[in-house]
Amino acid sequence: MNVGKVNNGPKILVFSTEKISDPAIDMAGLLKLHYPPTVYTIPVPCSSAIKPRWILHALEQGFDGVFIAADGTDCPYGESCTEKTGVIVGTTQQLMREKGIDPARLKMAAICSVCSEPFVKHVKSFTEYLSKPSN
Amino acid sequence: MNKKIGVYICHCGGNISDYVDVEKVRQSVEKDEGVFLSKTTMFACADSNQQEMVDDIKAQDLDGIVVASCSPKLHLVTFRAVAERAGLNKYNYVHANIREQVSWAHSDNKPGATEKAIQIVKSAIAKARNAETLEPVKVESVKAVAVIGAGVAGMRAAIELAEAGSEVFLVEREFFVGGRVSQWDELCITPETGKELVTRLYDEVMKHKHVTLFTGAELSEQTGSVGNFSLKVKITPRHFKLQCAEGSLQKAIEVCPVEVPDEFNFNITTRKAIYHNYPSEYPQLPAIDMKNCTRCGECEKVCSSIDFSQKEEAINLKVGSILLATGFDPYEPKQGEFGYGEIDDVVTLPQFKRIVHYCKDKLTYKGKEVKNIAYIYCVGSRQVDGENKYCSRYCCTSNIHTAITVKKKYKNIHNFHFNRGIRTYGKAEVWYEESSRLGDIYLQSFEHDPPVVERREGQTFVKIKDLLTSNKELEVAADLVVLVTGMVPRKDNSIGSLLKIPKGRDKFFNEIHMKLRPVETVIDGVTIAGASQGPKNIMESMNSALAAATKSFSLVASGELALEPTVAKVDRAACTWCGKCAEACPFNAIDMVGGNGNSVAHVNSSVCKGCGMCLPVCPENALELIGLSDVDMENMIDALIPTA
Amino acid sequence: MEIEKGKTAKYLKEKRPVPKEVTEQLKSFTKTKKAMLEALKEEHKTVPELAIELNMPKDEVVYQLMSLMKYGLIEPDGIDDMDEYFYYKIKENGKN
Amino acid sequence: MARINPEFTDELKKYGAFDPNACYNCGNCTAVCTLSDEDNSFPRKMVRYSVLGLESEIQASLDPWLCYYCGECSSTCPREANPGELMMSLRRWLTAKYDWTGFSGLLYKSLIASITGFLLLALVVILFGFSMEFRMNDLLHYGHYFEVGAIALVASIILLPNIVRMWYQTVKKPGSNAGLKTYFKCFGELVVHMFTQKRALGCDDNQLRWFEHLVLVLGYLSLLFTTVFLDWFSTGSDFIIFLGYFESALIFVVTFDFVRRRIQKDQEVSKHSHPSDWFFVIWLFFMGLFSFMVRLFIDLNILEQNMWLYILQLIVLVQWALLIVPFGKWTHFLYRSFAMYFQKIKLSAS
Amino acid sequence: MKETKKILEYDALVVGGGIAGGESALNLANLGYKVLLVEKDLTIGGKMIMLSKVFPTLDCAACITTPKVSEIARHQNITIFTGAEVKRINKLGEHRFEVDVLQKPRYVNVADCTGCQMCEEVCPVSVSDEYQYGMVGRKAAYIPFSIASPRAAAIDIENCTLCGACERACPTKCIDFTQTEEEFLVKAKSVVVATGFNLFDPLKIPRYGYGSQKNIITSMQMERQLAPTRPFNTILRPGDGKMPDNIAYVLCTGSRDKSVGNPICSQVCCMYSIKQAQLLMGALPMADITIYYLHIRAFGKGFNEFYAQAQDMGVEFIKGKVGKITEKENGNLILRYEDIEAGVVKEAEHDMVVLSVGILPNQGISDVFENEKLELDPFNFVQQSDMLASPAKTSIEGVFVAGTASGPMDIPDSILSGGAASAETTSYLRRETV
Repeated sequence: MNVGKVNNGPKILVFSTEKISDPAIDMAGLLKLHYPPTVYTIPVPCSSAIKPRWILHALEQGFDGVFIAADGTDCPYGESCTEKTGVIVGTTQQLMREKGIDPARLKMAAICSVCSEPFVKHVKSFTEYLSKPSN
Repeated sequence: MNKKIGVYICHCGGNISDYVDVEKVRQSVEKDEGVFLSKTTMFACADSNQQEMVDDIKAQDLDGIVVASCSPKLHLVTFRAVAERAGLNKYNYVHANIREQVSWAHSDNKPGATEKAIQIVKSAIAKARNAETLEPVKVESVKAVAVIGAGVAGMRAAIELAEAGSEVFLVEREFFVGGRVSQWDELCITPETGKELVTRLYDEVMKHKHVTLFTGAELSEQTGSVGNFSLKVKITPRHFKLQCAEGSLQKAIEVCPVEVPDEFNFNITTRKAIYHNYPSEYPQLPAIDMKNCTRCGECEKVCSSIDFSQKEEAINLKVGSILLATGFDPYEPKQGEFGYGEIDDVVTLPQFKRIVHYCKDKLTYKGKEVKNIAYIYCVGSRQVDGENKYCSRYCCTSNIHTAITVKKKYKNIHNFHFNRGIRTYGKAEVWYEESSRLGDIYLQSFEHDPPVVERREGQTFVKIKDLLTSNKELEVAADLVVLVTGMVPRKDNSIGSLLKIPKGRDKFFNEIHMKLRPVETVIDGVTIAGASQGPKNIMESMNSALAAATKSFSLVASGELALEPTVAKVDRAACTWCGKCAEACPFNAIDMVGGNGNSVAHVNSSVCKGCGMCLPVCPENALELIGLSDVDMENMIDALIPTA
Repeated sequence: MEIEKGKTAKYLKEKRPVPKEVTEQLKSFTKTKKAMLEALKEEHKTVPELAIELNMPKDEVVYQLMSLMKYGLIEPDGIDDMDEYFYYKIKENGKN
Repeated sequence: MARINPEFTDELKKYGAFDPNACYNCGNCTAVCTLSDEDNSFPRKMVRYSVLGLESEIQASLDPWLCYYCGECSSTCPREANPGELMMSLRRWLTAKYDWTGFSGLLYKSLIASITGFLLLALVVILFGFSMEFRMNDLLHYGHYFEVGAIALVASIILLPNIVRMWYQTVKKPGSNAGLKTYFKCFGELVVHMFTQKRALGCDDNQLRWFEHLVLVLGYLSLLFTTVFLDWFSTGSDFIIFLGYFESALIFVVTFDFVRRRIQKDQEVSKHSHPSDWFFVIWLFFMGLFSFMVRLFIDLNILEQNMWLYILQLIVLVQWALLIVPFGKWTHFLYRSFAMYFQKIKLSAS
Repeated sequence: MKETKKILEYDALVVGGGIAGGESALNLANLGYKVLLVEKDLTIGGKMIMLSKVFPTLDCAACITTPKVSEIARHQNITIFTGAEVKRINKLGEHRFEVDVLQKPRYVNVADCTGCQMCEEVCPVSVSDEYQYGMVGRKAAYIPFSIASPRAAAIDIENCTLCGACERACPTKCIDFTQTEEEFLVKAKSVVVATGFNLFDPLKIPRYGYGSQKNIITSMQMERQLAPTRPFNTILRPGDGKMPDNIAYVLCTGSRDKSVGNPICSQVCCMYSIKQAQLLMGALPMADITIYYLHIRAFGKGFNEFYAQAQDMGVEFIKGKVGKITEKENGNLILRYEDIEAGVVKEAEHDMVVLSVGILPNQGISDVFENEKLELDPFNFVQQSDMLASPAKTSIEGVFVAGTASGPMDIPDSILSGGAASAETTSYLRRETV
């Protein structure tokens, strides 16, 4: 992998949501809860706005995993959010299988606005999973 | 078009530069496509640096700006304003978060953090390269505010809003106003009683013709958004036409066969299904509690004002902003917590205040005279094992004040305070001193070694290992044990969930930023006040109510609001109208236009909130969010991948 | 009365003579500054070393040294073996 | 398990305590006290025990006697709880507790009882003088016998049993198992402290006060010795006569200064005066003054014409010997020295 | 040759440009009222702009203050006088206040100053820098500090030798020694008092030895040492420049102490000390920090959790008030205290001591009110006349109080109180038009 770079762990792209999970990720920083620096975040308004093609693009361009930090029931845009995000994940994983990508490289979990610790736990265990030689 | 982008990397006075090599970041991005100038700065947000940016934009004719600093929640608006001052469209500004999500999150790994910062800045530059000039969406704002909760904070906010010139709907769930404060006698800062304060505020509220008060009213539905909320309020009837004459009301209460625990007195007494909490209560119209009424009809016979034909009503309100002042609940100790519910002599502080209210010359409880009172502090607060880690702020002062009152009101009272370090902050320290001088005894326990309440030989004892007496075991024979209970969020969080107000770690409503935006929530247009936000005393609640009123008013004052232009956009050429997007939209912002086989979707941009739920459902990929297009997203993702 | 821009100090000096303490203070600062820069000319030194050399109380050395550092004449140059005291030296390209 | 007694401070207030309840247990008083150390940290602990009413803990403690009341703790107390005065009151309270007769407590708590006691004794002396028809030689003679007798009686019937009681409360009962050898080994401590009060030197800025006290103690003890054993009023030795003049002069000069300070209240230590403090200094002053004058009158040979002076001297002496010495502040001097002794024993044994 | 007073008219006069006054001014200005903000210092931002980071979120104080400050500075409805004093306030009737404001000469034309610091460089004078609480010097021609607003030079005329070097060096010729005091007559419809607080002077407790024992500093001095615009560029003992590795905090210095005349709790010292301890642990990872306290007043939102966090980080908390501090030969300090938990008097050696000084009232403001009395409370803070229902009201109708002028409080409370004052002012101003 990227020679000459210090961060050699698996690269994870996190889709966070501007009002709910991104503040939680900010707070993880505030509380100095450390997690691997190979985790990158792109905030979107709502997790049910993520297009499968974005996820596929990220995986194809070199990300080892994609993590959707979903709003869960706290979503300010409506309670259908979790369900809709679930559908997106399902659809994308189907597409991944078709392309021969391990569907476990896409993960989703609900991260509430104070779920800093769960977030860190999720990305750490995801990193561990992606670091296994078989992946 | 080749953009000229300016990149500023902030040291944040060490917050970033201690863990990220900012100079290296600058060097790594200065050659990126479009980057015309790149600088590091001690405080990007300082006035002089802002001015420097403005000068740069003007002098160098920049058409894109990237600032890599703290979270956009803090300063996105600040730098957008900088862009605007320099004559640059504010949507050509892109914010990179390299503090909360880089320097702080990876303070254990400077090279790693530096590398991540480089990629994040590159990604932001990629976005800036493609950024479009956009205009905010203007919407009308209704010059009315709904204040939820008519406790002292809600009433005070309502008065302020009305005086400022807004229409106010004051919505109270209970049949009576005043909330918790009406339950207290003498308040601690001034000699005024809770009832007097409530009366004073109520009179003031009723003087304003622009305030409409609804009691027995509950918010049941909410649609719309800032500037234009539609609220549905369900109003439970009181089943009284008019105030009945004092005599016949008294009779009606007497004949009512139902007896239920009186929540106003924290269940130490009972009340009938016809009730008012105290004689001069506002509104001065009793109510029938239909949950417990057996409809026996006895009361109708003695009081003509009773009207069982009243029906539940639902009314619709249009407001520009919502102010929440829904208050708190006192902590309810668990069964057996310091003997609560198991030993008769154990009550909570709110119950104790009601007991004191009812005892005139002699303090008695359950028929027994009370002389030695043990107060156990931090019940439900600062829990070592439990969930409530926070300090409830008001209880030390409130309890000490109560103890002083009791000592002065009755003879031969001995107060014993079993505390964990008294927190009478500020001027409240004088109460602590006064109580000490009056002979109150303070005993302090270790964090992990709380006092123990036990009953033996017909007497209740409180035992403690006293930190102030070198850990000596001491014991008090108490006639009454008062659990100084803290504040917890309202059990019933229906309003919180209805409006989607996020909660903090303490489960109270959370503000956006404690210092920058202390009364606003992430839900635009909804402000919070009083103890719904966290434990506060009355004065602090008033301050927050007034501050929230100012904020809410500023949203409705001008009658117009500018909203983010980040809304969905339809590629008409690609759309084949299948209707899936309209189905997915939670705001009904999408409808069909055209016809005859040429139907396409259309987004009503003043209704669209820009959530993007419609995006992934489109089989033709004909929808995009303005400012977050496929190209934007792919550029950003590509830039996050290091290119060796 | 027209006063030329850039030469107004003289005007005020006539109206308001400079108190003696102020000029004395300036003299003493200039002297200390000179001595301190002289002491650091050859090699870097710590505060206790400077205090001995200049025969000055240590707290006075800290104050003056830090002032000179603020004015851009001096910079730190590593820390001693015990990790206790910084060495200070004359700043290269210092505005001296 | 100790039971709290919130009414104890009310009892203590009768002995002069001010506002120990105001204490919020910051420990400032203990930290500023130069006499306080790791083995005996006071006065905060005593304040705490007083507030809680833990009487047996207070009775078992020697701390109140280890304090020489410089007043630093009171003047720097953030709550103005006056720990220094509390220690003083505890000394009075302890004196009452040690005293098996119960008179100490009565006299401390009641000013009327004290005055009645003084008056009664004065009356007895006058009646006695009357019965002697105010014959000078007889009076001098019996006066001298009285002195010797009173010292012996007070010491053996009251002071000694009280010291034993103190020993029992503070050494024996708390469980010290010091052997006889320790008692002998530490005995020097008692003598040194009794005659020098050197511990008071540990108080801040207090050299003058300590010196005055030293002068007073030495002056008082030697005057006692001079009058009782050298029979000053009847001696012919010029040296002894001069010695007596000198000693009594010292006493009334120093005590005059003490009284002045208590009136002016310029120092923390002299701000609060209990009646027993007044009695103590005033009677000392009188003793010095009247002894001086009696001998002067003898030397001038005018005592016989001024018999009232000797009666006055005798009244003061009797009141002093029968009230102040066994039950009043004089005992502090004794208990303090023994406290130091017992303290040393306890430390050596542990 | 005295000029006639210039007359200015405003809806509201805000006295004091700290965060509370700033918040009030900003709210009023946003509602369209014309506001005059008078600040006696050379910069607005009050004490907060001088701080390092703020509890319990550890945001940097500057990051929160500076954008507010620049918003205030740029607002078209706000006029700011820095280096100016309110001399007299006279209430002529409802909505009619007459105020004398004295603008002291800065000897620099602020509009033309670019903040280039050339004058500072050439100025030969070095005097104690009050913005660094005396820990280093500054020039007589100086910019208060890098994030000051306005970021413009000023001449300290008391210490200036009038050598003229600054004038010659100034590229924009903005230095002007002909400036004189200027008096303004301000007609205002309402007044907001936001005069803030003073810090307790530890010289009043001689047994602590502050002043003579050089390695004892105040918490504000430590705040400066920790701030980004810090004087030493690292944490050092001012006594000899050594890096400290064992720092003690003495809480309740000048608070809750009747022997120094301040019986109340200052409300912020516990938390700022805990915050500084956390920051020091970051800056000096090997250092031991001990906090001597009476009661930890961690009462606000997130405070108790912040306190627990400090305990987890290894900050040592000892219950006991420090009685006296003595200096050793090597500059280390011996603290004598009673360890309350053990009930034993102890002595501990530390190489640096921080006195967590309390908040005292800034009393002067009541004297400028001429014909109506601005009442003070028993502790000499501005009396709130209706504490429960209208906390911003004072004894004078139309005069409101914001922030620490009415008592000790932390930053969130000051901001809320600033909001409350502006709300009350708005209602008062509307009453005139109705």
